Amino acid sequence: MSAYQQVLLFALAGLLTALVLLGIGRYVNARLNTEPARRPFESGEAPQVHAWSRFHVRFLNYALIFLLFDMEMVFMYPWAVVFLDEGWKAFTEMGMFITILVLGILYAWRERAFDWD
Amino acid sequence: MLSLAIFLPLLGALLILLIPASRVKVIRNTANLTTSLTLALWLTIGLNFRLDGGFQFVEFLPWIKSLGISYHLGVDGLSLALLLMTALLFWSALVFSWTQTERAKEYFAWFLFLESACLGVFAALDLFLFYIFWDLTLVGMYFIIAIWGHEQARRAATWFFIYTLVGSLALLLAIIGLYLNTQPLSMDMLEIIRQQPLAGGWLAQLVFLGFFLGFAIKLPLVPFHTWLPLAHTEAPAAGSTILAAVLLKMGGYGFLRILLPMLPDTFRQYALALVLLGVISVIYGALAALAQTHFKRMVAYTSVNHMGYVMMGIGALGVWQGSEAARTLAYNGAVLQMVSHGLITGALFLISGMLWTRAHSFDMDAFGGLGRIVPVFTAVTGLLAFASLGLPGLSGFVAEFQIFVGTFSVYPWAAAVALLGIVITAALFLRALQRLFLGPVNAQWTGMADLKAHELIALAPLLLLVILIGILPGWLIDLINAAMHWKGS
Amino acid sequence: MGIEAFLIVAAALIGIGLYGALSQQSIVMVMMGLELILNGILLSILSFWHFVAPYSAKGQIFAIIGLTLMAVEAAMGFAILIALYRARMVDTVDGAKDLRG
Amino acid sequence: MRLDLISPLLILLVGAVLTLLVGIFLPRDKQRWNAGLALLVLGAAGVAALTLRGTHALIFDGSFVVDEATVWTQLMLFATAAASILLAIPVFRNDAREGEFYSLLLFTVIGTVVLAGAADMMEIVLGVLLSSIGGYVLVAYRRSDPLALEAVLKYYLVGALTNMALIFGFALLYGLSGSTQLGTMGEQLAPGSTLLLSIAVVLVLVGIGFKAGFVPAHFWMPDALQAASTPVAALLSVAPKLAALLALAHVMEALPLARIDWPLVLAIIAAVTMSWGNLAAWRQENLQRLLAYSSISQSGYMLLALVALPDSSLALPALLFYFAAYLAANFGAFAVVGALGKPNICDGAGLARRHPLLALSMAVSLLSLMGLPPLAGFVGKFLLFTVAFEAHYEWLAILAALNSVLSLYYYLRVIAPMYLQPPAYAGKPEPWAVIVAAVSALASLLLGLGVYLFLDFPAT
Amino acid sequence: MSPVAHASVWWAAPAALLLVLAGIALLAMLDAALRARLAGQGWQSGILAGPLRQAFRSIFKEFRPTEHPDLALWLTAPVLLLSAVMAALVVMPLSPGWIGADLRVGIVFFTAQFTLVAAAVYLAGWGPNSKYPLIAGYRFIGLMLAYEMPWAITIIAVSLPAGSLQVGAIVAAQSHLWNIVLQPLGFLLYLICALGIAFWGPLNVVSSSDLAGGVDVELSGAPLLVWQLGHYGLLLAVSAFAVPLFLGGSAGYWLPGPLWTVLKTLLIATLLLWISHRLPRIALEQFMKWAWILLIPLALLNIFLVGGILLIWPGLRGVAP
Repeated sequence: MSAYQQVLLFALAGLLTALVLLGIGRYVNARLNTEPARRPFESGEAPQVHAWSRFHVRFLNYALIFLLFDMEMVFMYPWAVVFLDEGWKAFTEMGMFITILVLGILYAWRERAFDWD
Repeated sequence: MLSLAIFLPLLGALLILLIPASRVKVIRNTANLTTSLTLALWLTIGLNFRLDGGFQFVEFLPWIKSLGISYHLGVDGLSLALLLMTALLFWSALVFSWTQTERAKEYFAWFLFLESACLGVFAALDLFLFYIFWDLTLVGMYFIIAIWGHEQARRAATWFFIYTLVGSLALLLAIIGLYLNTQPLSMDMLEIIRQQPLAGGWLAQLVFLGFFLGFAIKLPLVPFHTWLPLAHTEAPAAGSTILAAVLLKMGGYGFLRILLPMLPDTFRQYALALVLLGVISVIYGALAALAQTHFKRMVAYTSVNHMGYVMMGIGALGVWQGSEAARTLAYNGAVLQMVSHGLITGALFLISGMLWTRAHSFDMDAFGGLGRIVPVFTAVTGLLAFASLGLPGLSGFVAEFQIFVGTFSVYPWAAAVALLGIVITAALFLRALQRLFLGPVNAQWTGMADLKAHELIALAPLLLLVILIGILPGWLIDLINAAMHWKGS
Repeated sequence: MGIEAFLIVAAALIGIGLYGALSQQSIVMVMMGLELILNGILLSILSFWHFVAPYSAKGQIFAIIGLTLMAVEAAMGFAILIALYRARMVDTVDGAKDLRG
Repeated sequence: MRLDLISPLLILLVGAVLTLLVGIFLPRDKQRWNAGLALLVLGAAGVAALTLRGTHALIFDGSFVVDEATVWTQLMLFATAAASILLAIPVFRNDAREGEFYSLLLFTVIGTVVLAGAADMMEIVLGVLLSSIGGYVLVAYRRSDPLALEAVLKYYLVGALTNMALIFGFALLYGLSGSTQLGTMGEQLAPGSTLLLSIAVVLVLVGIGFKAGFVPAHFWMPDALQAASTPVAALLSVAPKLAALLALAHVMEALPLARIDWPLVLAIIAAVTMSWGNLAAWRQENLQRLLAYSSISQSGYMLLALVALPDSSLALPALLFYFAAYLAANFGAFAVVGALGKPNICDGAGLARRHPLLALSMAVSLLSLMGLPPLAGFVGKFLLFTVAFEAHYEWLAILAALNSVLSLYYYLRVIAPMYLQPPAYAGKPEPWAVIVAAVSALASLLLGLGVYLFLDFPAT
Repeated sequence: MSPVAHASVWWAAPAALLLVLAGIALLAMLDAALRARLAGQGWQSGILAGPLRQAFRSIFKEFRPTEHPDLALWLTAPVLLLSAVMAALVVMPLSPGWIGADLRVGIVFFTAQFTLVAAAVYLAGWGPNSKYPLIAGYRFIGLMLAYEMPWAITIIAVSLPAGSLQVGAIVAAQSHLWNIVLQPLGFLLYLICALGIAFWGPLNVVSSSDLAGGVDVELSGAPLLVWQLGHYGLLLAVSAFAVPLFLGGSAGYWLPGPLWTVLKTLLIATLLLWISHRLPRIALEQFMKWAWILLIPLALLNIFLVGGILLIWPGLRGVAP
């Protein structure tokens, strides 16, 4: 059994538990399908537009910045592994990298990218 | 010396650019002074030219060493004859433009720019340099036609530029094709003639084709002539003059200076075709001129006719048959015809300009009986018409006669057919003279003024030379003969 | 498992992504298609690394760079989308067609 | 690790960050100092690049080349950036984001420098990415301009798709060879599978073609260049092109000729590109759009040098010289366009009367683009034709010549009204634009005459 | 490189599952107890049994779908959440050797599972085609974006002394100095971010009352039960993982290693639950903003502090210099 098969087993354990519970629930209960119960919360206010078509542009702002900084982590993982071997050189390199990124945060902050408009 | 003589007009142009546009008089005087000085300079060069010396006044400066490109100038008899004619024609054209006021500053500047370019073409001994000057003439001429031309000037100018650019680029490709086969790499004309890099093979054919296209469009030879009537008709008088007298000669000069000596074997293969095209040009040009009622367009078509003779002569020379004497005759005739055509047709276009300034019309049917109103004008036009149709005693005759004799020994039929061209030309000129000057007086023109002083001054040297060459051609033929390079050293 | 299995998955991802990128109207969906393509490419790079040249880490670095490319490009797409949406209230490719010729 | 070999890059990087910082903290009314700062940075980087002349090195694990060609290209890229900064000063004066513009421009230039020196696939991908990202933002710098936004959307979509093609092509090459370093890649290329190799090469060509603006990835160029502000359009029509073509040269040189006849592929692309660009330019009225198409066709000409790369030692110098000629001519033209304020052809009417210098600059620049002697463009084309002949691609040279004729037509459509028609333009051109125009035109002239200075350096 | 250690027995996963379920139950009781205590109620026997009773009741309640839901995706959400939690815990050692799989990229794997959590929450918001859950889903994405980064950077800082991403190595590197001593700031950041990542307490934007219950509002019956299992499971996971990262893993006197791990986990979990109940909820946007401009720079500062310290005093490294 390889390590990743073990990973798979763990995930399967969670999955099966959830499915079994759902299955029991389904088995012991008839599904309620009558009209009032199907109404979303706050019944009386039937949705005019399908909720999925909503465009939440505000969140994209964060998504955008996140994407960029997420990449910084991608580079940090390998860096962390070799950090002790490379010593100050690695420290400086990552320092430069991070400095530029922090400036990016600074810029975004000044541009009010984090304010909820 | 040569550099100065070539770039003096350019200096004049730059000087003019510094003068405020409102000072028309100063500008005009500066321009005329420049052309006069240039002419004087070239005359000095001519007087110091030794008839036995090959290329003289040579200037050589390495330019792009790794590519074998140099700044190489020099004159022999062939180029000197054309250079002198060029300097003279520009002088005349600017004297004629004495009264030019519309955008005078740019006008004179462009003309001087053009003069430098034209002089450079005839004096360059490096293909790269040659090509640079060659293309610069296009720019100058484009602006001259486009800005100061008649109604359809812009179309004519664009058409002229694009058409002749096709020729230029063919020329450029041919130059590159030829040049890449030199060993060591060289753009130097004399060096290439010595090396004879392309003795045969398909590339030689291609290169020949390129050169031919470039020169034939410029000359122009009949299937490639269609840019010419429009450009000549729409250009201002001085522009037409330069176009006909100088720019067309660049084509003939190219044949003699480059194509013939650099690719003699390939040239021989195609010589018959060239003669044929020459004959077709002669006949076609004459017939087309005959059909015109527009004076300027008529003169333009006679240019096609006259340059056809040149091509015929060069073709007969390049076929490399017949006696030495006959070849010399054909060669002399061709060059002489170029000079003579420059003088005669240049003058005729100036005349057309004078007609335009007086009547604002080129339609020959609208005139009549002008002989009684403007006698001097009539006399001058008559003289030029006779010179153009080849009347003995005038320069046209000497040139055409030599071409005929030279061609006859190789292709008698060609000479015979081309004679027909002379007949038609005679007919059309006589008819033109009759329409313009004879017949009942058209009352509309009774107030027309005769030639003014500056117009006479502009025309006088041209007329004198036409007569002089007609009577005493010897000195010019000697000069032309000093160029021995067509023999392919 | 041989390299073929990985490459087949990669090819499938690229194919689906290409279809998505070329067939969708919504810009977000187009970008998703592009991301799928890049995922396929990354998978192929990594399988090349593992099966062809495991002796050097270049394949891994290449993949990381590809990943970065994906992120930066997606961020750029979002930025353009936001700007476009704010200026025009449009979020489909066909909505933008003023520049012609 | 020799940091001095990438000192221009480091200077630029530090400078760009510094410019951003200053842009953040400088008060609004003093933000134009940033332009000066950016120019200083470029100057310093240029000096640093000059000291590298004559070196020949492959650094950072074989991923970055420093040789004559890259150093010259770097210098040209810096000149490009400096010229567009000069053009941008009046355009972005008092813009809400004036200070950052210059920083962004510097970042874009860094991308092109990386691309120009790339000797490794990853480096190329990075360079393409970095310069594109900057380019996108620069095109739509005025976020309220819907046209610019639309243009940037197209630019982005084409860019994203072609970047995928590029990285996929490189992935295939990596799979075939097991190396991302170009030189090693060529040596280790697995035998057989010519089809796969061809697909990879085509994909890479599409990817780099996006930056260089040749068919089939040229679609973004007319839109982006029309909608962008003039300095940005000028920058984008020059800098990425030079860098991408040099990168392409590096890639192609690494591919063994015995396996794939890449000069033929490039020749076909060159033929299509120049004809397409020239024909499409014929009917344009908007000057920036016209120049964009002209820029596309110029890419086609430049490819001639790449076609001749295996057969002619002159090919690389020819390419570099053409870069310089193109740079001067294009900036001359764009500067005039900028001075007129993003005009159509008709807006230039009669310019020769109002501003002879501007009209002359335009004429000189366009005629240089067309290849008229004695301007730099002519010498450039002469060299290109020569190397094409040397590589026995005569047909391509002939086609290029015919294309020059085609291009003359639409260049005349721009020049002629300036000289022939009554004046239409009554504004007062920005002095910076006039200076850039005049200097560029002068450069076009002097480069042509002083060509021997350039051809001195040994072919790399 | 050291070979990847892993439990090669088939019953490791079921055993872990049982342990996790027990832990979840424990946490639920703890939660109920704390809530009752802070609400001023006295100890009652019902409090501890409450969660169990509720769970039992949930299963016998019918599932009440909404109008036009994306049922498949909606029901995927709780399932995904629970299996992501389980998958994340595969790299969690009870004591050296007692680990599902000690992957070489252990901490990367662990943090990567939280992308699935984000997906699960978003699906839960998306599925019912209802306003409040959808908003809650979006909110969580925003929160996740803001908190995952400082969290991950903090975790990366933890791997610095070990020079490895392997959890086993990280634990081993703390044999003479726990990371909580070496990087207290990191520990603090970890806890704060963990609350956000597991959406508990003040950072619970997912099932918060200002959205009428958020994603929970439309869930009912067995799916709700699974969802809540997952939610507690998240808390368990982040608490448990703090142990190998900061608290020296199973290290401790007298008691056997696994027991130490359990005790430390419960300690952290109690701390987190206590914080959850004590701190008031603040507006989401404030949290996000401060995460960006305070937590991330702090996390970066932390990593450089740790790096600098390790370079200056090589003796503090977990591995031989």
